Amino acid sequence: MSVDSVDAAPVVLSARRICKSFSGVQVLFSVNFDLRAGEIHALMGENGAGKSTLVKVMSGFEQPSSGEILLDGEPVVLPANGAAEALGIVLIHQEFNLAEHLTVTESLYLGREVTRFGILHRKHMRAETRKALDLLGSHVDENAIIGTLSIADKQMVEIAKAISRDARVVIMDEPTAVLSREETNFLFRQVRKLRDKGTSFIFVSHKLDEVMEITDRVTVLRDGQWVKTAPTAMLDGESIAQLMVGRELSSLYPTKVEPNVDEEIVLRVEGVSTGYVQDASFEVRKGEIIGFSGMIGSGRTELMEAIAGLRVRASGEVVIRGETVLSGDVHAANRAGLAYMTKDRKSKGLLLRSGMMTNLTLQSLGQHSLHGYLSPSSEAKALATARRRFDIRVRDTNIVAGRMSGGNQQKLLLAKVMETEPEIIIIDEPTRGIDVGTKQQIYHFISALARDGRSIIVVSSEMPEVIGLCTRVAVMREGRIVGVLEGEEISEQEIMRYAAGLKKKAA
Amino acid sequence: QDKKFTIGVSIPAADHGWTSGVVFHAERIAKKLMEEHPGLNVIVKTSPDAASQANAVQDLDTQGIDALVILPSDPDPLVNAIKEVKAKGKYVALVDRAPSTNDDSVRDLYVAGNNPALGEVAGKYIASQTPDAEVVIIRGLPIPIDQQRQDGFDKGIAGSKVKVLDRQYGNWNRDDAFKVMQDYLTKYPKIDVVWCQDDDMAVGVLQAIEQAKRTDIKYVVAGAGSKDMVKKVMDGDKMIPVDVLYPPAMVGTAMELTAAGLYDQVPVRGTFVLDATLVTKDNAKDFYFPDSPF
Amino acid sequence: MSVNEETREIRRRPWRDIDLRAVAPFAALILLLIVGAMVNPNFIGITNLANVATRCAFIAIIAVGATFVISAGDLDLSVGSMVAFVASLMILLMNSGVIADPTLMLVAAVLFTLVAGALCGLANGLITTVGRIEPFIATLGTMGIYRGLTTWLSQGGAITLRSPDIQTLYRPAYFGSILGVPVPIVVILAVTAVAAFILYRTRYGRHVVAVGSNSDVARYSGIAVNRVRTIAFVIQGLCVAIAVLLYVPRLGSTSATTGILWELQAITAVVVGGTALKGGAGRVWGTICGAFILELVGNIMLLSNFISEYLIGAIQGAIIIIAMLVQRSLVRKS
Amino acid sequence: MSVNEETREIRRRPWRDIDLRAVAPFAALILLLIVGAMVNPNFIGITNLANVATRCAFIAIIAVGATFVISAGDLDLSVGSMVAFVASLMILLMNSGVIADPTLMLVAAVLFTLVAGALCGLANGLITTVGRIEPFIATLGTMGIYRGLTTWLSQGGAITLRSPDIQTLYRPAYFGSILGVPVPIVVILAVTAVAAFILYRTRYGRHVVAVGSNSDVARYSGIAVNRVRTIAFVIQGLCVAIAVLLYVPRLGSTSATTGILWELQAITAVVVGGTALKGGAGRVWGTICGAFILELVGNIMLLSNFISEYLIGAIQGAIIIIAMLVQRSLVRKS
Ligand SMILES: Nc1ncnc2c1ncn2[C@@H]1O[C@H](COP(=O)(O)OP(=O)(O)OP(=O)(O)O)[C@@H](O)[C@H]1O
Ligand SMILES: Nc1ncnc2c1ncn2[C@@H]1O[C@H](COP(=O)(O)OP(=O)(O)OP(=O)(O)O)[C@@H](O)[C@H]1O
Ligand SMILES: [Mg+2]
Ligand SMILES: [Mg+2]
Repeated sequence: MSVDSVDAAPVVLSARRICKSFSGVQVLFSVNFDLRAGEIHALMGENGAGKSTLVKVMSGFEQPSSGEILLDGEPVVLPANGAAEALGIVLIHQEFNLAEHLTVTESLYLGREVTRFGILHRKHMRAETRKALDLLGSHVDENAIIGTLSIADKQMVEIAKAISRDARVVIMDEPTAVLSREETNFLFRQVRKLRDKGTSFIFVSHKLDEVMEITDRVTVLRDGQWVKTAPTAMLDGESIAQLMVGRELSSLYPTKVEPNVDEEIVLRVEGVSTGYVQDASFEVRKGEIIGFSGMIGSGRTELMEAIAGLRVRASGEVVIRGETVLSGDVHAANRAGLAYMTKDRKSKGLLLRSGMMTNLTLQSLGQHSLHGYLSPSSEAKALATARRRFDIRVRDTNIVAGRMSGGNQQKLLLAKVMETEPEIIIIDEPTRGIDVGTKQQIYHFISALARDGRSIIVVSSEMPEVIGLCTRVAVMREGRIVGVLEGEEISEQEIMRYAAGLKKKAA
Repeated sequence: QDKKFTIGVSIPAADHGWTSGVVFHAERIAKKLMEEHPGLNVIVKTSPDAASQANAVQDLDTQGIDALVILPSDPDPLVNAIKEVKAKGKYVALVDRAPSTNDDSVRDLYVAGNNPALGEVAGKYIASQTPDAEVVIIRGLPIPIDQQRQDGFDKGIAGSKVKVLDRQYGNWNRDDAFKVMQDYLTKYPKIDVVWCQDDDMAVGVLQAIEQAKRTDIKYVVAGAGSKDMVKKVMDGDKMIPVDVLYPPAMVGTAMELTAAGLYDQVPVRGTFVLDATLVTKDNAKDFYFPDSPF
Repeated sequence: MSVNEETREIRRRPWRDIDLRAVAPFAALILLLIVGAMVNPNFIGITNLANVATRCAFIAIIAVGATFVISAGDLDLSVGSMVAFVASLMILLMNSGVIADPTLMLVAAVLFTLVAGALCGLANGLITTVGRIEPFIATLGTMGIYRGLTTWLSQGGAITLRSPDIQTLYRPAYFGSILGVPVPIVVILAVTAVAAFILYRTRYGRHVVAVGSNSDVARYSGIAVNRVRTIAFVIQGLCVAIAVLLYVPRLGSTSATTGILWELQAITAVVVGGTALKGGAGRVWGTICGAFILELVGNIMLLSNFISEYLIGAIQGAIIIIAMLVQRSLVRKS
Repeated sequence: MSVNEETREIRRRPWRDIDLRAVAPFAALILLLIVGAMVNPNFIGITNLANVATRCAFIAIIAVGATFVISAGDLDLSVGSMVAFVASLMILLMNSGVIADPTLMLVAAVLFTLVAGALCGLANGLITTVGRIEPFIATLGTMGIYRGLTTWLSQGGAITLRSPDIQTLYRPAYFGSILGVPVPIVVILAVTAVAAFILYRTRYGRHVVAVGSNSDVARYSGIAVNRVRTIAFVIQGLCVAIAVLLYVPRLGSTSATTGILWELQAITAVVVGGTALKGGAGRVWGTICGAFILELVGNIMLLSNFISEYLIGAIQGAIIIIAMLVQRSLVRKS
């Protein structure tokens, strides 16, 4: 199976003929995987290909149905109680694995608290936590309660937790899905440093550029089967994409269509302030796709939630299609035709213990009911349509949302918001954790919506996405809109300059 | 008459008919005494259980009482609390329920309701009216006074051929008594007499019998002397031929004796045992108080 | 890949899972029926089972309401005292004689009771949601309030329905039967069917479950979380009112002790019926099964001849634990 | 980018939140003290306040244990009947006279009580964790069992400590004082201090909170979830035993009605003290503050002479709700 075995470092962790089924549904088919000492090994594949499942098996969070895991060539059994961690294998979960009530420090040290004479050495743990966070360039307070953090910050905590464990093998399942380029750079710096000291990494990601940039080898899975393992240098983005999807990808982004200058203004935001966001004003025209860029914690989410009525405004006005909506009134915003898609799908987006249908129609039950009485057949039809439209792939139609693969959850969430048929759609991180193939589909879908006369606000940490999709881009920094770029101005360097505060322009 | 005294009265909360009668009479006599003696202040406090009654006694003490009248919800656990008050030289009148050590170290006056007699009178009546009756019993709550009544009953029927089929707890509660009676009716094809020890429970018992349309039950003996049951006796109801008196008004008696002791300087001491009178059609009107809540 | 083929194969599995969990309380029920039959031959008689079913009506109907509240992630401890309070109000109204005609009076009293129950529920809901107080504390507070008001209304004693006309008119509401089925059983079934319809087939029912399983997700989905929770409390209040409508004709009187600890029994029925206390899932039919189980356990105890009356409570507790263990092992084996 | 500047600014935020939330119960307490002082001048006397503090000992100590159980995401409804059961066992042992020397007997009885409490807690823990039964049901079952066994031990009556020697010897454990401070208050403070230490300063305490917050995360972090939960129940049992050690010398006797509804009071104290019933956060000091608040409300009722006896329950309920609203508005304003 292995393509190259020349001058290879010894294999640390390997999976041998791993099969995995969930209540009778097989999701991994005799997969082999080798991780060498001091390498960064990318694991790629479409949504639902089985990447997360494979890394969970390799870190003891799931037990394989058959096959074995070898550590330094010796078979090991890894029960799901931290045994893998004791052996130096840590996993950064795609869906966070943090207890909401604990503080950052407590989370970092959970299960391996440092004590002195049986008493928690809190000062020491706090200091170490601070150090770990600083290394990643994260400003997260080490005393903050996890529940109060934004998901980007939670991701940073997960990463800090894993990296601070002096592990031999660090497995990262889409760690950068919610990080901006800046944070990603910090992370990569750390990863390289550790790799040079001999730590091995498995890196699961849908971001091809990142894979090309940092990994040494790539393994591709398709539909639960091993497809190819090759040195990254021998591949390029396109060939990886092709391996994953099994077909050639045409251009990722659709052609931009700029709305007419005299097109109706459907959303007017004037001087909106919340606790953190200050005096934000902008307008959106019918059929326009506008992007919002900025660093983690620049206040984009907070602003959008204030617009959508999910958060009370301290001041300012929001006019949706001519209708002024009150602060904190979700219904008014919804009725006026505005919908907001959260990026925090786990705690704000989906009912993890409910099935696809319940989730899909939750926001739009009115369409499936007569005088409040639900019509299951209408719901089923909607689900069938949505699954086709958003390519939601599950092997088990009755699966609860929490057990779907990350990308498919994201698609379900997008489908759920689209079910309400909004005129104005705010999408926070539209393609978080979505594979290239589907990404392309979603971009074309958004573009089609805009051509249809809908307006879309795309909040994204992925700059190429904003650049490729939007005709206007607003950049936020420390709670303010510091600049709005149009047409030719939209470029990575320009956005960075605003985001970092090197440049400022009145909106 | 301008001497200022404060009497503290601690009684159980109105958690069933009989105790509500106690509260009613305590309040009534308190008002009456305060009218009779302008300098007198009577504070009535109710408590749901022994532990909080111990607290209530302490709180009354804090308010500076000269005498304590107490009807303990459960006597033994309250002995210590009562002794604390007594040790400060306050006058203590104990009503109804006696602790295992019931002497001058605990109280000055004891107005006793006669729990064993309540059972015994009922037992004797049943033994005399229906000497070979098969009886089912509905008990109250598992506390000592209930046990005393049971023992009294057994003494009352001793030597007769009265047979006790079953005894179960009805918690002095109508709804529970209804259930227990329903199940008795299912369990025993023939029941002659029901002794349910308390008038509240008799309400449920009668409904259960009526619902089952059973005619084998000759009559029900309850106890306490609530106005509803006394009325039935007075009206000659076949199912309730008698009632055994256990008057909640005894707390008022104790309060009056206590006030008399404070004002007339007559040392009222010792034990007053009230009879467990059998209320029959003939004497029922003497025990009928239509405006009592009980 | 052949998605369809897979789909078909899979569809059966989770159904088995779900079914077993919903069926488990009924399995425990059957087990109890067998035990009961062994204990006393009278047990499986129609009369006895009808008696048990009839008298579990109060708890069952209240528990149906509690299923809503618990599914929405809340808790209502005030239901027992609410029964006492609403029943007292109802009897006082009927005793007041404001309407001379007994039938009209009864109709007015029934309507009044429903309104009173709904208002009590509304109060609970508003204190919990608008006041943002943990439902446990909020309803513990109103439990004290309703019970206290009842004690005050009754001056510690009983409140008894006086008019014999109304009494005769009203009696069949508990003691009567429709096509041979006692009225309370009919009412239980009707209430449960309506509740199941609301919970499983209406928009509101979906919202209840969504709010109970994750109120943030519900909020982000545009659901008026506080309204959904408040309405659940109102439904609970209505269920209490219906229970009162059956309770009053039974003994024709209430006192400050009416309904003591019924809240605990109602919650137990809900949990035994398979609804999790953490919210997010409601099983209405399981709930009435749970109420029936609780009543049966007491019934078996009383009908058995070999248990000391002192130990009944202990055995009852043990049986509940064993019944739950049986349920668990059933679900686990699936 | 000025990362540091931002950091400093943010860092203060969550701290302010936490503090106010922890302080809120104490604010409610102060409010009550003011109300009490207005109701009756005797109220703020040292004697009265010491009395109140002393007698809240039982509930406070039990509630400290409940804080562990609730933080770990469980619930224990059996504590009230556990008090009755363990106290009965203790008195029966002392009455049995197996050891002639009263001092030795007392020491043996104290040790025996602690062991008995721990075992009762262990039983609860094992049924809940190993049996995988909802703690609500599991402990409702054991509640019935402990209460039933007590009724059986007492044969429906009371169990009273007989030996006067032991009684005199033991009396100071409740009525005595150390450096002028009543023993029960010293015990409350000691128990709370130890509990706070365990919860906040030891690894086990961390694990309790982690398990209550998200048991999956805890399990994946190598924490033996079931063990942590079971130990929390054992701690609860030990706290009950300590409460019994104070209870027996005070009343010298128990019956089947001892400790009825204490579980509700203990849980209320915990919640009033700021611990959420959903688990994941424990506030031990808040808990004893909560217990003190509950006892104070009762005390104020008793000392105020203008409230009808019948309305006490209602006013008590209303005060609890108002106290919580005050807390809430305080936290929200922050
Ligand atoms: N606990 C589970 N129970 C049932 N099915 C599961 C479970 N976990 C994963 N699956 C299924 O296994 C398949 C593979 O999922 P996995 O999460 O490994 O995909 P992935 O490659 O990580 O996808 P993504 O890129 O979207 O994260 C999916 O069909 C998913 O629904
Ligand atoms: N300097 C600061 N002072 C106070 N709060 C801050 C500061 N920086 C960030 N925050 C907090 O961070 C949040 C901003 O995050 P928000 O999610 O709105 O930003 P974002 O641009 O969407 O970034 P992310 O990618 O993290 O979602 C606000 O809720 C705010 O409370
Ligand atoms: Mg994945
Ligand atoms: Mg954001």
